[in-house]
Amino acid sequence: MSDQLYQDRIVALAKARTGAGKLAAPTKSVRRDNPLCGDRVTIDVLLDGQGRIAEIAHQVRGCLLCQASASALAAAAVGRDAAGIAEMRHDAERAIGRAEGNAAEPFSAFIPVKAHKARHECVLLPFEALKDALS
Amino acid sequence: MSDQLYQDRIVALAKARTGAGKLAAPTKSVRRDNPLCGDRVTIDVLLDGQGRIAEIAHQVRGCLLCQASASALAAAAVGRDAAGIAEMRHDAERAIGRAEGNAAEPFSAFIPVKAHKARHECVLLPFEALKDALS
Amino acid sequence: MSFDGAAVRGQFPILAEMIDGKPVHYLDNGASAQTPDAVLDAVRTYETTGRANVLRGVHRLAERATDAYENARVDVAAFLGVPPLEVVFTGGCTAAINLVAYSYGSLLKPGDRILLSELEHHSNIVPWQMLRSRAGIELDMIPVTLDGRIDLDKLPGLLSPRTKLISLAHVSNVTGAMVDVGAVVAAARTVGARVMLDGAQRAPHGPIDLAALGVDFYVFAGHKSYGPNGIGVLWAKAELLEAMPPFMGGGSMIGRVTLAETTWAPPPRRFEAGTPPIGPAIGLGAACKWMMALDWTGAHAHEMTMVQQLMDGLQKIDGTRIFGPAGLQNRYPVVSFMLDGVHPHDVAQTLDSFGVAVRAGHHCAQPLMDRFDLDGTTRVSMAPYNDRTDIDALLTGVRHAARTLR
Amino acid sequence: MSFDGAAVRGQFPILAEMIDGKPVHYLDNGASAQTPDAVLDAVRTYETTGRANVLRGVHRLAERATDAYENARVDVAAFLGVPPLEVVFTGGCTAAINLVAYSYGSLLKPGDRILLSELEHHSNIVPWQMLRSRAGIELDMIPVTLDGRIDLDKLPGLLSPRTKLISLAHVSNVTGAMVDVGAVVAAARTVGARVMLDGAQRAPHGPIDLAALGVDFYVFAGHKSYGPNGIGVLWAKAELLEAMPPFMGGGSMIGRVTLAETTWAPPPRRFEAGTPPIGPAIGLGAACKWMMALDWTGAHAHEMTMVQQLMDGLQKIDGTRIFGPAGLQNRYPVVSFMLDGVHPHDVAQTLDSFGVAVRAGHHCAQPLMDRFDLDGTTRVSMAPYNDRTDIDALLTGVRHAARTLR
Ligand SMILES: Cc1ncc(COP(=O)(O)O)c(C=O)c1O
Ligand SMILES: Cc1ncc(COP(=O)(O)O)c(C=O)c1O
Repeated sequence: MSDQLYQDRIVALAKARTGAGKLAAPTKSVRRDNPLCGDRVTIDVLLDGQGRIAEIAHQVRGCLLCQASASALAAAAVGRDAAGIAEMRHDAERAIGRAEGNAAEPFSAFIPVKAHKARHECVLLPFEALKDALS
Repeated sequence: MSDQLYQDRIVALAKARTGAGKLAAPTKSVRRDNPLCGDRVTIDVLLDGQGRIAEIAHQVRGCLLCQASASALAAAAVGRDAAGIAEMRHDAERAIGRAEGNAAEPFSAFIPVKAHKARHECVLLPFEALKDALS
Repeated sequence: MSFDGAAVRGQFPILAEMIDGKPVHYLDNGASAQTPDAVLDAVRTYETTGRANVLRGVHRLAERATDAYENARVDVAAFLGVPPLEVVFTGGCTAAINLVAYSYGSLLKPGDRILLSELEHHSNIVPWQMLRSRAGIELDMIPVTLDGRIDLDKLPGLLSPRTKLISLAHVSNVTGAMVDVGAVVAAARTVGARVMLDGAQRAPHGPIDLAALGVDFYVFAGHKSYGPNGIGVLWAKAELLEAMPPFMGGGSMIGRVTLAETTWAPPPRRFEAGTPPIGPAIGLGAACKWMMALDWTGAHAHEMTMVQQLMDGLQKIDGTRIFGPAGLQNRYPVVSFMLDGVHPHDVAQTLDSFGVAVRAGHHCAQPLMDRFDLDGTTRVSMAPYNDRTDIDALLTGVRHAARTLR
Repeated sequence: MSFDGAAVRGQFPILAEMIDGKPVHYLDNGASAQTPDAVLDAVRTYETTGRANVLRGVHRLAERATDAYENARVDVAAFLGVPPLEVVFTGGCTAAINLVAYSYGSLLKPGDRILLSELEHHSNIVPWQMLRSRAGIELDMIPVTLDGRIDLDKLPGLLSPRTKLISLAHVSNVTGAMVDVGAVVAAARTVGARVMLDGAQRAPHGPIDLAALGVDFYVFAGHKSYGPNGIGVLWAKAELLEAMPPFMGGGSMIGRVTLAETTWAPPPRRFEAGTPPIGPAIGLGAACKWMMALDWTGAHAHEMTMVQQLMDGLQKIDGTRIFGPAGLQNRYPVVSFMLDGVHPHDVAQTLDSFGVAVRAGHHCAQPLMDRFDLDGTTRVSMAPYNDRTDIDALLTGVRHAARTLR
């Protein structure tokens, strides 16, 4: 057994379910599917006048990595605009080895995913949905 | 060099060109192609009242084996009906190993073709055309 | 012949490999099976002692290649119990279904109907949807029972005089259920419909007697049946092949080509445009021969013992549900399950860390997943070379996932 | 890098084999080339250490297989000088052309025109004839010069605003002539037509810079380029692939499948329905890498020296005629000839008895044979592993045929 992937921090992020649910009156709600694995993420956002995220919620029908990523995203997204979210995504990409440099918190939790290319999209799917919601 | 295939008898049959040419007023003229190799045979026959071959001629655009076979056929066909030609074909098939038994003259000349499956059709093509001409 | 699991296993070099320092418990056979020495050797012999193009050459290598290729057709035909000239080599199982959808499909008229089931693999759905767009045919779908079988009780009500073809998975790649072919053929006869079976998941479990089954088309994949990739088989009755126009155009499938028009070669060449997958076909021929030499009574009993062991083991783990037949009748060793609170991908990934290879997800059967509102399943698919240690390793991994991931 | 013919030869195990007690002088490379250890090893490594289905699995073998498959795409892309995502794996060169004829062809309107040439291989004629029957497009044919080149002087007169596609052999499989791609692309631009090259006979002779050529589609075959059977390549510009509907339906090429409708995956997956030819693709990737490591300046010079030796030798035999360019410019080492009074099949069969493998016949180019009223030709097609002893053996055999068969 070399159970490298599901380390405590990822499992904890997923179980925290930060931001899980729906918003009552979202500015935008976007669903994104990963056709290969079937994961589905819906992200609701409420934006302020400057295009910054005031509230965020997500519904994930997907794996633990996708849930953990959505949780991490929700925990760190409030107050950010599209550029700020792009920066966060960059951190997630660093964690999984798709970009150079060190990943900041909380995305460093995803470093164990680096070795599992087939799972990279699971981490990135919530970001895809949020990007659509902000554009 | 193991030049088994082109033995003197086959070459002689081909060069004899027995029956090469056209009939002035054939009862039937049939062309047959082998699409794989491009060989083409046209057989003209003049039939008597009993469906027996009175005269026969062939034009072959094809290889030496096909020419030799057409020559052999023409040399032995006169006086035969469809059943008689089927018997001759059986001899040719015996020679190339497609049927059991010993091939009669002149078709025993084709025994060296037995080992060359890709060339069997070359020997049989004139028979195909003649069969059509008699049906 | 008697079945000796260890001896079978010894013929598959990959099963002796260490993957990251561990032997592999390969239980993803439904996706791709492993390949025995007999197949590897047959392909290598072709590549190193007889490689050439087929059909058109007079030199010795071309003769050897042509013989080997046509002998492979004979071996596949023997495996299916049909005449060799009814066997068409294609690029895969999906390519074979597309061939039928394009070629046989072009003979259908707008308003004609094709009957599928809700448990079909995408490869037996999408080609027909594309035909629907091209040609205005209609699709009907036989529902699936709660235990993952095609619900043949619903079949009569779905048949119409316009139903021209019923195309069904012989064995489901999700639930392992085998369809009752006799019932399908009998129902089809009442309206004159043709029957096609997608044998992708059946062929890896031994010879098939197509004459006895009474179907019209059969397809299967080389790589799932211990052969190479890049090869599949379409079988159809001679009279059907005879009536069908070509699918792809190119070398070898023609009679005579002129700029104005072209005539077609007789089947099977008509459907094998261009240089065929010679090496892969030779490998598949060897795989069929290999399968024919196995004691399938013993192998099947062995497979079903593993299925039972797996189902028993899963039932002891809290929150597991099996999607598929509960019993061992009319099923093959493909078992799907869910572990409540843990996503199938996380189950499969955890299993990988125990050296166990399974598949998780929708298994290219999204309509089935939608129908039962499933996020996917974890699928265990077995072959004769698997044994109880593979199932034990799997159960250990599932228990670990149940303990740590929820 | 410098070219060492003997070293190259040593990498091809079949060339060391005795065929009926004799080494083989393999000069039928245009039909199928031989395959080096590098390719055999790459496929065997996949089959014995990383065999699994691609794209859909999370276990290690599936990751290995997916990596190997996608790396093969990268290697093929490097060989063609294009981005990997523009490379589509198909079942063969013929399958690649059919993909374009079905998919891109479905975007054409009745009355649109496609321009081919009289020297095309059947695989670049018949798919378009079939499209003509399906969709009412028209075909035009560029004539061929007496020395076996596409007569580009006639090109402008054959173009019309309705010409949507010009599809030509990059190198003729009968005469070895290379088309002037620059002239074709320039002419195509005047009417906004797309250009497709059939690279089946060009790809075996080294890397290609497609960006520099400025064409829109390119296809070639694995087995003629030292790779396995059952694999071919379609390259097309991303924007074209993006605009094209799928050809075959099945697993992996979909976005989401519901019973009502289905969405498509982005290219290249959209065009790779079902399990792709994984092993063959990996082999072709290795073949492309192998080709990229060769000194092609040296190899091409070596090939052209053999062409010259062959042409000189044939000219000394009474009654031989070469069909194709007399010089060495803009040609590749494919040489067709006729021996007056001896049918090409008899020449080839005689050569076989001297251990020399060549092809004879129409070479799947019946319209070209009809145009010049030929019964066929004897074709000598060379690869870098051939050498002067192969040509000498061939010339000895031709002299024997000339002496004994007429
Ligand atoms: C010029 C040309 N185009 C297309 C093809 C077809 O290739 P394949 O038969 O490998 O599909 C060939 C080879 O036969 C060829 O020489
Ligand atoms: C039931 C079924 N049908 C069709 C297919 C398609 O086979 P392939 O992907 O080999 O073309 C598969 C396998 O993926 C399958 O399981």
